[in-house]
Amino acid sequence: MDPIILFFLLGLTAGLLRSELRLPAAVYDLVSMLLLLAIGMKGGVELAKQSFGALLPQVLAVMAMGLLLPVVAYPVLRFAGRFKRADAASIAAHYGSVSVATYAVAAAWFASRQIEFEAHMPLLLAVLEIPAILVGIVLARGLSREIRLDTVAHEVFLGKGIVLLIGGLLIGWISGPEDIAPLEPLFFDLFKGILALFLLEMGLITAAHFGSLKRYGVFLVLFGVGMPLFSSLVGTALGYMLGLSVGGTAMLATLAASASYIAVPAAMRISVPEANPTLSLAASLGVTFPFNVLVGIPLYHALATRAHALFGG
Amino acid sequence: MDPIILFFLLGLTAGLLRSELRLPAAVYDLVSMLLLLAIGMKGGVELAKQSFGALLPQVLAVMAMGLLLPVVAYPVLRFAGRFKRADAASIAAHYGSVSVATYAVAAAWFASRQIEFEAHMPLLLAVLEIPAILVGIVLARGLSREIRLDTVAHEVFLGKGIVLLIGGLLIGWISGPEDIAPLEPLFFDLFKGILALFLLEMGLITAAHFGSLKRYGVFLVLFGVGMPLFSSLVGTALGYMLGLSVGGTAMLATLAASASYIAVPAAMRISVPEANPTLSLAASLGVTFPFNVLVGIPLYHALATRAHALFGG
Amino acid sequence: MDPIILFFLLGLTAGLLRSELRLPAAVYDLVSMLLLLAIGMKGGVELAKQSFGALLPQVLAVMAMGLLLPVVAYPVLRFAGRFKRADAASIAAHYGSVSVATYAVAAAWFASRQIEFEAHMPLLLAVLEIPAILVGIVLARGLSREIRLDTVAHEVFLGKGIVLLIGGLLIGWISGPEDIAPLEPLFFDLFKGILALFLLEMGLITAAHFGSLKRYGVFLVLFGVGMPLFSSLVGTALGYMLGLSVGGTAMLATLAASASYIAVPAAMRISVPEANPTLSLAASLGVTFPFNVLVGIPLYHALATRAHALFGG
Amino acid sequence: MNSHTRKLLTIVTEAVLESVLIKDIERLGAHGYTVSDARGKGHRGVRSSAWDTSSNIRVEVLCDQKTADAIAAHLQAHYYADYAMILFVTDVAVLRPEKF
Amino acid sequence: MNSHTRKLLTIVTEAVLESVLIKDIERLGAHGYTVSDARGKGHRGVRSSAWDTSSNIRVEVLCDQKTADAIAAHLQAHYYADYAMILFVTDVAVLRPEKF
Amino acid sequence: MNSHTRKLLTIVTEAVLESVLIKDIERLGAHGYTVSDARGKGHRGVRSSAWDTSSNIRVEVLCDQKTADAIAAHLQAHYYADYAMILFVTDVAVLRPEKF
Ligand SMILES: Nc1ncnc2c1ncn2[C@@H]1O[C@H](COP(=O)(O)O)[C@@H](O)[C@H]1O
Ligand SMILES: Nc1ncnc2c1ncn2[C@@H]1O[C@H](COP(=O)(O)O)[C@@H](O)[C@H]1O
Ligand SMILES: Nc1ncnc2c1ncn2[C@@H]1O[C@H](COP(=O)(O)O)[C@@H](O)[C@H]1O
Ligand code: NA
Ligand code: NA
Ligand code: NA
Repeated sequence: MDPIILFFLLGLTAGLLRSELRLPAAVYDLVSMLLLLAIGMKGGVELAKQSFGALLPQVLAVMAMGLLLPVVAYPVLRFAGRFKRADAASIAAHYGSVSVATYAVAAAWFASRQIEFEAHMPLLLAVLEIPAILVGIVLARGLSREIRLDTVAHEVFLGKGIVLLIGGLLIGWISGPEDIAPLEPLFFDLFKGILALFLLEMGLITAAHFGSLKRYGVFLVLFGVGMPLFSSLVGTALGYMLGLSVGGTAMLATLAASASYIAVPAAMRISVPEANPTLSLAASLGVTFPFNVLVGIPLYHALATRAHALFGG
Repeated sequence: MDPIILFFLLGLTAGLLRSELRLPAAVYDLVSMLLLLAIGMKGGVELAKQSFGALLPQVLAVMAMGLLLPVVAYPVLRFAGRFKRADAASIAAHYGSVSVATYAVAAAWFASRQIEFEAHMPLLLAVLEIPAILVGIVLARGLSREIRLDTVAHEVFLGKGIVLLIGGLLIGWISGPEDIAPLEPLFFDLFKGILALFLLEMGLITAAHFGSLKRYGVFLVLFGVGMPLFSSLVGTALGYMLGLSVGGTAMLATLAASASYIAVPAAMRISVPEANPTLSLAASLGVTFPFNVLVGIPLYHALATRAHALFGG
Repeated sequence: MDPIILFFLLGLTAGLLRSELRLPAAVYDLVSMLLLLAIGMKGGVELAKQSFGALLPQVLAVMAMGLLLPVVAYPVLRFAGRFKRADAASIAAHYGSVSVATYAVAAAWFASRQIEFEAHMPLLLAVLEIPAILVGIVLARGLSREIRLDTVAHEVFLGKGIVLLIGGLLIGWISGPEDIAPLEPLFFDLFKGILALFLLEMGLITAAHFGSLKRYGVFLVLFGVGMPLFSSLVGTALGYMLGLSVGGTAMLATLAASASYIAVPAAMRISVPEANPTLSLAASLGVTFPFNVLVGIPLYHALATRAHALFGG
Repeated sequence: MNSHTRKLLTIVTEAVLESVLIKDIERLGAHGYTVSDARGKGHRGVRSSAWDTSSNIRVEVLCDQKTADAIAAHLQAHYYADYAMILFVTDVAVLRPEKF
Repeated sequence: MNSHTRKLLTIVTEAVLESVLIKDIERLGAHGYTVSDARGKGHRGVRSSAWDTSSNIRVEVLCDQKTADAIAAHLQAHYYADYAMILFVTDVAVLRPEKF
Repeated sequence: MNSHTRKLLTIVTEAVLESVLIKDIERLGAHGYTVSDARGKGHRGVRSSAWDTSSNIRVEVLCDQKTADAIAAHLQAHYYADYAMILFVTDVAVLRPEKF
């Protein structure tokens, strides 16, 4: 099994056993900054080789997916799950957006199996972060004027995650491979080790959210597994239609299946405060993240392979 | 002289000169986490190659040593040193356990001299951390019921150090060399640099404990030098009897001679609160750690070489 | 453009847009510690190859420059700028001292262009940090007795920056190239990546000081650009007279042109408290640092090239 | 020491509120504030400082009775329902009353 | 602001006690607590926050008189002898007395 | 709880002052102090804890009236003019008056 997964399990176990083990907040920040910048730069370097025009259709299609998924999730949560409007909207937003950690784990999983995927995926990752947030707010508030758009926009576009991811993309794009080379020892060579540390902390955090799961019961667990499965189908279909490679399709499916636990919670807390944050985090961190990391990624890859085999690609 | 020792001396000097230099707590945590995980993983990767059964006798013998050493130290402290029962017990526990930093310095010292030692030493390191703590508690409390075993066990087995060391061992053991490879840039290539940072902070901390030494006088200094010398003899003898290589014998002697300053102090503070923590830390950090790092390690290696030469090995 | 400059611009933009992006204090400390140690060690390793005697004249000449520059800056600030005596003295001290970040950026810029410069530059960097501070204090206080020399000396010689820089120099000098090798992965291979992180934070800090610029108006901006230009001429002349290479001359010009924002502010705050720290930081961080990094360094190199071409060298 | 009494308003709440809260506090007439990081537990459960959305801040505002009341009322109206937040007021003596 | 007075119990002690202390505090009837990191000096010498066994925490408990007394008595009985610890109580005004 | 009142002197000021301030406080008769990191805003503008020269500390001194007055007077005389600093005093109840 990939050692980074073992790091996640180590953190999970330590957390469940109530060990004092904990990554200091500053270290967690450093580690996530390095991941975001590295992912962005890797993608940016590749973008340098492509024409932005060619990517536009993909960007728009993926954006549309980001708008669609929460709209699908919402009624399920509201009526099947009997959640309050704000809670349903907030959870839906989490699942319409993406998890950078899940992307990183998938990238590592693909790399260790020499599975190629389109190099501009980090761009799609960045693109997917935001639309779902706006949908979530509208679902909770309606299209009323009272939405403090300025605060929302600030939260969304200037949040740490987006700034570092986009910033990394631009830096990689402007610099190109040669100039980036001297930064590789820190950002690329250490990548997997840093990801391991990050997953150790993710395990600890996940353990902390298992508790709240008990309280919110079985529906949340079912949703936390069912929604990513559904989303991965959408992602696979879209990836296929966009003519992505098998790896690219699998990665898009993974992005679709992943649920946010940084950008969206922060934005929702400000824009839809009446939504209970422990609900959405219990689902995305307590169920969906471990499911995707332990089971989902290989599954989505199999799915993509099957799709390309069936319809020929 | 090895630069990592110079880092220790730099920290020591800066500390004694009351410089503002200080590693932020978060950085100290990160650095020690990386060391513990790296040592564990290195050992685990090697364990993968061996049968656990073959190691069991060594594990048990070393555990016995961990139980014995504090029992020897206690009367010396209690009667020759005239320490209160709790203090004698607590200091004894520190010297029965081990110092990971001392192990790391020894490993670096051996490596730079191409001295081979058994690859499963990190396992023995982990094994040695705990028994002395239990002995210390019993020495202080007797075998009374009032010992809150649950708290003690939690403190001991789920303390940060043990979890990371054992966790690293398991991760290395399960993954094996190939899978660990991508993590090497962070955990193995940077190891010595990170150890240097750690020793810089150790120097600062040591300096802070010199002060209390004055107060507790000469006996503590004598004990802080005499005890490791005695323990190293026990370690050498045991290593020889267990059929370890010269390097392995020297490393076991070093482990025996090293005194804990993380796991044990934390556990004693909770389990034997009436023991004065500054006493034990003054001895283990103010005397024994610098002695081992500056003088002890080469000495113990010479000792092991001599032993193997004398009795043939 | 060099990616590290892009990191600076990313930080600057994020800061001006009021993004939440921020390096945790502990991470900033770690990053700056690594830079100081690495610069020191790199220089120390080279010093090992040279006789200290040969360097003495250079050290003294550079020290003299560090004493001269603030004396030149003071009257300009006091009379042309109409600053209070304490403020003029404090700002002058900032510009007589040096900025390690500027040195690091220049070193990277030179390296990427295969421009050689004398390897003992870090020594001159260390030498330049201090004299200006003493001059600044005297300019503000006169040679009165009331100066708490002990506190000042402590602030100046035991400040974090100096201890790490000198410490690194000594460690590199004592160890020499072979022994340092195992530390290279952390201190040298990661150097540029770590510098990138540092510049990201520098951008954020610079943005924070733009605000105060508005308040203190145009003179500060003019001084923040004019003073480094003048200092670079002095540095170039001195470099040429000391027989430094073109690269060395350019580097000395850069050192002369750079303004301190760590050692001096801290020392001034204690020794010349009535000086307003936002004034001097607005100039050195808000104007001079970005100017040197974006425009100055290439300019100073052109200057040095021209000088050597004109007078032959 | 001839001192004057003022109110020290202490708020413990979610870290995500920091920027919004500070805007409110200044708008309501406070001349300053002090913020430090904290963790804790209350009716909304454990909030450990490791993880940003679940970490707390401790905000102190030294001000006169009127401002303290205004801020307290505002917070009660806008944040109590949806955020982990507590608030308490202490009488303190200060040297420069005009400053607060 | 129609407020009610409660007690704010502040404890400064060794970081190693955090988990134990919190258990005690809740068992003795407090509805919550706030913890922040600190360093300092007292009869047991300097405690600088860099190093875990020598770092301090600052614990605040907002509660009624009875609970405050109970906690204070408990801490005095169980920890004063062996641990670096101080404790002081302040009268504070709160808006929702039922909460504490 | 048979308690005694003492003064809690709280100082929020620039981090660079920490070592100097502590020397003064002890010289003026305090038996201890507690320091924690903080950020904030006042008449001298925003002080965010990220950056050392612009970060704040929060110092608490538990002592008797006389010491509190002495420290307050000393700080006002030596630091108010040049440093970002506020200071306030609270009445608190302690168990071991002899300790402070
Ligand atoms: N009784 C209390 N004493 C001290 N701090 C409290 C208390 N209740 C709540 N808090 C703090 O206020 C935060 C929010 O409280 P709550 O809204 O009750 O969840 C908690 O996370 C604690 O840090
Ligand atoms: N007089 C005091 N004022 C403020 N804090 C104090 C005082 N005495 C002790 N402390 C704090 O309480 C901790 C434990 O105190 P002690 O038990 O006296 O060592 C110290 O490390 C300080 O942080
Ligand atoms: N009214 C206030 N309430 C709470 N804290 C304050 C207040 N005024 C100032 N401070 C704190 O004291 C520090 C110095 O204040 P000043 O000297 O006014 O700049 C600020 O950075 C704040 O942290
Ligand atoms: Na998704
Ligand atoms: Na030992
Ligand atoms: Na200069």
